[in-house]
Amino acid sequence: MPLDLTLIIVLSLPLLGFAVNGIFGKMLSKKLVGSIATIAVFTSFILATTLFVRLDGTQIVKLFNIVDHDNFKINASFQIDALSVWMSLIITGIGSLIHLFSIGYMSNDEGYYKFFSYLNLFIFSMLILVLGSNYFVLFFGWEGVGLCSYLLISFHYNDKHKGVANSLAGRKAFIMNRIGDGGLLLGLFMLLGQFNSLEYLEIGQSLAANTHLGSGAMVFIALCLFIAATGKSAQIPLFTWLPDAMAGPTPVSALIHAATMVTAGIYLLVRSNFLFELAPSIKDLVLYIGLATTLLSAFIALRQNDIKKILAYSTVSQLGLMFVALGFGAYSVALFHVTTHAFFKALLFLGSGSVIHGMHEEQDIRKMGGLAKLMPITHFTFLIGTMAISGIPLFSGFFSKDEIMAQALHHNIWAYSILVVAVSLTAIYMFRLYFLTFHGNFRGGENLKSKVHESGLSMTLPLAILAILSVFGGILNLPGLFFKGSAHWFDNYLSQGTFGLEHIHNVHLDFNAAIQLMIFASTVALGILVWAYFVYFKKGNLAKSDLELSSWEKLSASKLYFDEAYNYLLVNPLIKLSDFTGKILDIKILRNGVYAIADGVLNTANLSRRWQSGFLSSYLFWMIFGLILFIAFYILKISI
Amino acid sequence: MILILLPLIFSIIAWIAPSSTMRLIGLIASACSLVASIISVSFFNPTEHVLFDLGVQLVRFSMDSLGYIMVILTNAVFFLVFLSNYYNQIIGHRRFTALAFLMQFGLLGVFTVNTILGFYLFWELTLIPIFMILYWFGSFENSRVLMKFFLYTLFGSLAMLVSVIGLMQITHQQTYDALLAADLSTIGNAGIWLMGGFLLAFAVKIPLFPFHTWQAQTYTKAPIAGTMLLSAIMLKMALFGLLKWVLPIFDGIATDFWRWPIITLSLIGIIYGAVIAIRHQNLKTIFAYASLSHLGLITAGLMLQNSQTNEFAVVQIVNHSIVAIGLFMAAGIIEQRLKTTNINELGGIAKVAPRFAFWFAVLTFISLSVPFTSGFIGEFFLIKAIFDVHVFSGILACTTLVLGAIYMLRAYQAPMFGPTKNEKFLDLRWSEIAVFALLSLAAIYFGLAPKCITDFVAHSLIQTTH
Amino acid sequence: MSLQIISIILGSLTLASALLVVFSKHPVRSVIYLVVTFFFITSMYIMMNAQFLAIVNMIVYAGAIMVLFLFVLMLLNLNKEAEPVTTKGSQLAAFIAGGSLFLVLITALKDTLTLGQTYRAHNDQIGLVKQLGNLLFTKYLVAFEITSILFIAAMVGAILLAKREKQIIE
Amino acid sequence: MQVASNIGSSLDFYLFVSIALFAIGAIGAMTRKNMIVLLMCIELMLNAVNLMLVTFSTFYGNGDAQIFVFFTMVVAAAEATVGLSIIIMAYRNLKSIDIDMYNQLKN
Repeated sequence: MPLDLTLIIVLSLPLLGFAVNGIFGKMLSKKLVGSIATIAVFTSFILATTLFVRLDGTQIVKLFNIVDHDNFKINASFQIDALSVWMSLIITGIGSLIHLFSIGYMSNDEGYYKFFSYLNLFIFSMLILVLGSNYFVLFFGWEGVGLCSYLLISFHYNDKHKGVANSLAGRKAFIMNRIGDGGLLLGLFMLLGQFNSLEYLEIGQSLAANTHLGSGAMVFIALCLFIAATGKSAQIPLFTWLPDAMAGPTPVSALIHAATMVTAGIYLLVRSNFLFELAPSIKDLVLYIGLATTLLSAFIALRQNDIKKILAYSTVSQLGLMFVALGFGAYSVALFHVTTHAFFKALLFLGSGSVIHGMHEEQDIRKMGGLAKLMPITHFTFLIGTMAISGIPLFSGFFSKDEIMAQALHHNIWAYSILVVAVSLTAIYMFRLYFLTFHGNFRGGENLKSKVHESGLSMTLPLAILAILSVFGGILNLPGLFFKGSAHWFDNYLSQGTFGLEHIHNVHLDFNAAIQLMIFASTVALGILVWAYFVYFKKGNLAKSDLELSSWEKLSASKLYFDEAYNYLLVNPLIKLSDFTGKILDIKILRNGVYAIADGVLNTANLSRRWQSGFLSSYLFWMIFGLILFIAFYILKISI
Repeated sequence: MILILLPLIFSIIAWIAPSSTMRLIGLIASACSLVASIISVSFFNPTEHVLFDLGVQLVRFSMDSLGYIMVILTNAVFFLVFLSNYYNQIIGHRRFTALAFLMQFGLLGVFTVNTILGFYLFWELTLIPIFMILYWFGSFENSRVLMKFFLYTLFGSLAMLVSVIGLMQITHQQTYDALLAADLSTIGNAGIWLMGGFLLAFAVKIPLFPFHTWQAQTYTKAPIAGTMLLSAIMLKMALFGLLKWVLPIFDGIATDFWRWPIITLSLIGIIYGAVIAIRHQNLKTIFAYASLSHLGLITAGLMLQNSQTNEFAVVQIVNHSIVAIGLFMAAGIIEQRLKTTNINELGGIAKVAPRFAFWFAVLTFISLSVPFTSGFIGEFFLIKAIFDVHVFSGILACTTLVLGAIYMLRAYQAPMFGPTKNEKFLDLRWSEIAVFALLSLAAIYFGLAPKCITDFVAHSLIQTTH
Repeated sequence: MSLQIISIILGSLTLASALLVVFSKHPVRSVIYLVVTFFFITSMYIMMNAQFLAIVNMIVYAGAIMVLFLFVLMLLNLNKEAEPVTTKGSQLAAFIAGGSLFLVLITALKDTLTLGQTYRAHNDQIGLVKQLGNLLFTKYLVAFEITSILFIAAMVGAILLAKREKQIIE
Repeated sequence: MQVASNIGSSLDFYLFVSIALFAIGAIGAMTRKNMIVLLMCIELMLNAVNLMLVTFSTFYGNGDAQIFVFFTMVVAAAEATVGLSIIIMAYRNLKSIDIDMYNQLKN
C-alpha cells in the first residue's frame, strides 16, 4: 500500500467510525457500536505501525489546496516523520485500549453511541493535529480536539445532580482553550507575515538559511505558541480547567486529559523547536512556568480527596515537568516523558475508572479503602501505575523523570532542587492515594461494600496491557550506563527523523554523575514509599474532613485559591463590564440618547405647537414682530 | 434579467392566489428562484461582466461574479426562510408571502443594478416590505421600537440620497463603470463628505457601533422570519454597497480619511457586542449582539481594501448568513414552542428534544467558527488582514474568539442543559431538520473548499480594487 | 408758509383722530373717529393736489366702507356691549412692538426724510383726474377691468357668507 | 425753508405722518379685541400706506403709484365687504365678536 493511501486510511478510519456511529448508532446494538469504534481505531493503529516501520525521513502528503492567496498557499497536507508517526502511535494505541475499556465502562449509559462517535471524532482531530504538515492543519486539529473535549466533558449534561456542573466544566475548558487558541492564531498570523508560509519545513528551512530574521518577531511568535501550549496543556495560568474537566467520563479523562490532548502543547513546542531556539527568553519562560506548575499542582494534589482530581493535578504536574524539559531544550526527553506518561497515566485513570465503576460512581477516597481484596486486578495494575509515576527504579517513569532531572542538574541547580521537591510530592500524594484507596478498612458502608465488584474483561485487559507498558516503557530510552550500544534509542530515533532536532543534542551526564543522580532519586522514591507505607498503611492515617485541616492543608485542599482568584480578577470584572455596557452604556446612554433626540424633536414640536395659540392677536403680534425684524435686518444690511 | 423579475411575478401571484395554497406557493416559488439562479450561474463565466440595458437611463442592470454570489445567497436565504417557517403561522399569510417576494425583488435589484440612483431606489424598496412585515407580524407593544428602526434606516438612507445626488452632480455620471473611471481626486474634501453620507447609511444598516441601538430591540420583537431576513440578507446590502460601490469609487483621499475611524468603530463594535452578549438574558438579543460582533469584523476587513481580504470577507458574508439563519431559527423554534426566549425560563431542552439539541449545537459551533466551517476561514483571514496592518487591532479582534465562546456556549447551554423546566417540547420537524442540515453542509463545504467562493469572486474584486 | 402750517395742523389732527380710533372704548365712536381720520387724510391728498384720489377716498372710504361698518355694528347691536379688556402685559407688548415698528420705519426711511426736507415736487399736476384717467384707461385697462371681477366675487362671497350661515350652523 | 407753493409741506412730514398712522394702526390691531375695530385698524394701516404712496407719487411726479392707490382702495372695499360678512357669520355662530373666542385655528 502506498504511503499516502495508508495515511489517508489512518486518518479516515476514525472519521468513518464517527460518521457510522453518529448516524446509525441509535439503531445498532451497543456491542456493535463499541466494536466498530474500537476496531476503527485499532486498525488505524496497525496501519500507523506500518507507517512507523516504513518510516524513511520526512515525507509530505498533499491532499488538496485550501486557500490560494497571492502571497502564500495553504494546503491540506500531511507530514510523515518520526515525531508525527510516534505521536499517532501513542494516540491510536492508547486510544484503542481506552475504546476497549469504554465498552465495559459505558455499558450502562444512554448516550453510548454518542460517546463512541465523539471518541472517534476526537481521535480523528488528534491525528489531524499531529500529522498535519503545517500550522493551519494543526490548528484544525487543535480546535477539533478542543471541541471534542468540550463535548465529552459535558457528556453527562443530563445528570440529575451534577448536570449543570458538568456542562459548566465543559464550558470552562472550552473557553480556557480558546484563550490559548487565540494565542496560536496570533502566532500563525505573525508566521504568515514573516515567512509567507505555514509549512513546518519551509519555515524551518528559511530560518536556517536566513538567521538574521527579526528576533522580536521570533519572540512574539514563540510567546504566542507558548500561550497556546499553556492553554491546551494546562499550565499556569490556564490550568484550572483540567481538574474541572474530570467531570467527563473516566475514559475521556484517561484519553484526552491525560494521555493525548493535553500533550498537544508539548507536541507544538517540539514541532516548533527551530522557533524556540531563536527565542531564548521564551525558552526560559517555558522553564519557569513549567517549574511553577509542576510544584504548585503537586502541592495542591496533596490534600485532594477526589480520586480523579488527584490524578488530574498529577497530570498537570507531569506536564509541567515536560515543559521544564522543553525549557532546557531537551525536546526528545520531553517527548519520552510524554510517552511513558501516556502509559502510566492512562493506566492510573483507567484504574480509577475501574474503581469508580466498581464503587458505583463514588469518587471520594475517604469512602474507599480495602479495595485490594475486592478488586485484585485493578489493585495490582494501579500499584504498578503508582510506582511508575512515583519514580520507583526500573519502572518507566523512573527513566523518563531521571532524564529530565539530569537535564536540570546540568543546566540549573535551583531548577533541579525544585524538581526534587516536586517529584517527592508526587510520590507522596500518589502513595497516599494508593493506600487510602486499596488498603485499610472499607469506609463506604456495608451496603455499598456488598455491591463492589471487579470489572469485566474489556476493562481489565487494557489495564493489564498498559501495566506492562508502564513497567517496560523505559526500555525505549535507556540511559547510556545500561546498554552502551542501544542506549538512547528514542533520542536518536526522534532527532534523526524530525526536522530541527538533528542539531540539538541532549546532554548526557557522565557515568558517575548519572549513577549518583539515579541513586539519589531511587533513595528518595523508595524512602517515600516506606514512609507512606507507615503513615497511611500501618497507622491507618485517614484523610481528614475539611474542618480539621491545618493551614497548609487548607491551602492545598482549596487549590491555592486559583479559581477564586480568577473569579475575582477576571470573571467578575468581565461580568461587571458586561452589565455596565449592556445596561448602562447601551441602554441608558446610547438607546436613551437616540430616544432623547426623538424626544427633543417631539418637544420642540410641542413647543412650537403651543406657539400656534390660535389667538389672532398673538399671530398679529408675531407678524409685526417679524416685520420689525425684517426691516431691521434690511437696515443693518444697508448700513454695514 | 428574468432572475430579477421572478420574485416580482411571484409577489403578484401571491396577492392573487388563494390563501390556502400560500405555504406551498411560497416554498415552491422561492425554490424556483433558487434553482433558476443556480442554473444561470452554471452558464456564467466568472470573468464576464454582463450588462442588461433596458433603455431606461436611470436603471440599468449588470451581472458580475460578486453580484451572482449575492443573488444566489439572497435566493437561498429566502428559500430557507420559507422552508424553516413552513409550519409557522406567518407563512400562511398572503401579505407576508407577497411582501417577502417584493423584498426579494428589491434585494436582487440592489445586487445587480448598475446605476447609482438605481442602487438607491432598490435600497429603499427593500425597506418598505420589511417594515410592513414587522408592523403586521411583529410583537411590538408600542410602535416606538419599530419607528426607531424605520426612522433610523430612513435617516441613513437620506444621507445616502444626498451623497448620490452630490456624486451625480459632481461627476455627471451615473453608471457604475463611468463612476469608477471618474477621477474624484480633484474634488478633494467633498469626496470625504459624499462618502460620509454613504457610510452613514451603511453604518446604520450593518450596524456599526454607535448606530446599532435599533438592532437588538427590533430583532427581539420581530417575527422570526423577519429577523432572519433582516440579519441574513438585508444587512449584507450595506456590506455589498461598501464593497462594490463606495470603496472603489471613493478610492483615494476619502477612503484614506475614513479607513481608521471606521475600523476603530468596527473593533469597538466587535468587543462591545460580545461583551454585552455575555450577560444578556434573551436568546434573540444575544444573537443580535453576536451579529453586531461578527459584522464588525467583516466591515473592518472590507475597509482595508485588499482584494484578497475582500474575497474572504465575501466568504464571511456567506457564513454570517448561514449562522444568522441557523441561530435565529433555533431561537424561533424555542420561541414558537415555549413562547419565551428568556434563558432563565428555559432549561433541559436537550433531554426532551435530542435532535434539536444536536443541530443547535452544530450551529453553535459553526457560529463559533471552529475549523472545518466557513466561519473559520473567513475569520482567520479577516483577523490576519487586520493583524498585518495593525498588530494591536488584530489582537483585539482575536478576543472575539474567547468572548464568542463565552456567550455562545452560555446561550446554548442555558436552555439546553440543566434541570428540565419544559417537559413539552416538540422535537424538530422535517423541514427544520432539512434547513439545519443544509446550513451545516454549506458551512462545512465552504470551510473545506473556500476556493469555490474566493476564486469565483476574485475577478470582480480585482476590478473593484486597483 | 401758511400752507405748511395748515398741513402740519391737518397731520396732527389725523394722528390725533387715529389715536382716538384706537383708544375709544365704544365701537361706534371708533367708527366715527375713523371717518374723521379719513376726512383728514382726504384733506392731505388735496394738499398734495391728488384730486382724484381725494374724491375716491372720500366716496369709497368715508362714504361706502364706513357706512358698511356702521351698518354691521348696528346689525349686530354691539354698541352697548362692553369690549373685553386686554391684559396689561399684552398691551405693553403691543405698544413696544408698535413703537419699535415706528422707530424702525423711521430709521429705514431716514435718508429719504433728511433728503425730503429740501425736495421739491416735479409736477403737481399728476394727481388730476385727467392725468390719472389717461393712465387708468390705457396702461392699466386690463387691471381695471379685472377689479370688476374682484368686486363681483366679493359681492357673491359676501352674500353667500351672510346668507348660508343657517345651514352651516346645524 | 422753501416749500413748493401748492404742496403744503415737505416730503418728510407726509412720510412721518404715514409712518405714525401705520404704527398706530398696528398698535390698535394688537390691543383691540373687537373684530370690527380690528378691521378698522387694518383700514387705518392701509390708508397709511396709501398716504405714503400718494406722497411719493406726488413728489416723484409719477402717476402710476396713484393708480396703485386706487386699486388698493378697490381691494380694501372688497376686503371690508367680505370681512364684515365673515364677522356677521362668526357672530351668528358664537354670539361674540371677541377675537380671542376664535382660537379654533389651534386645532
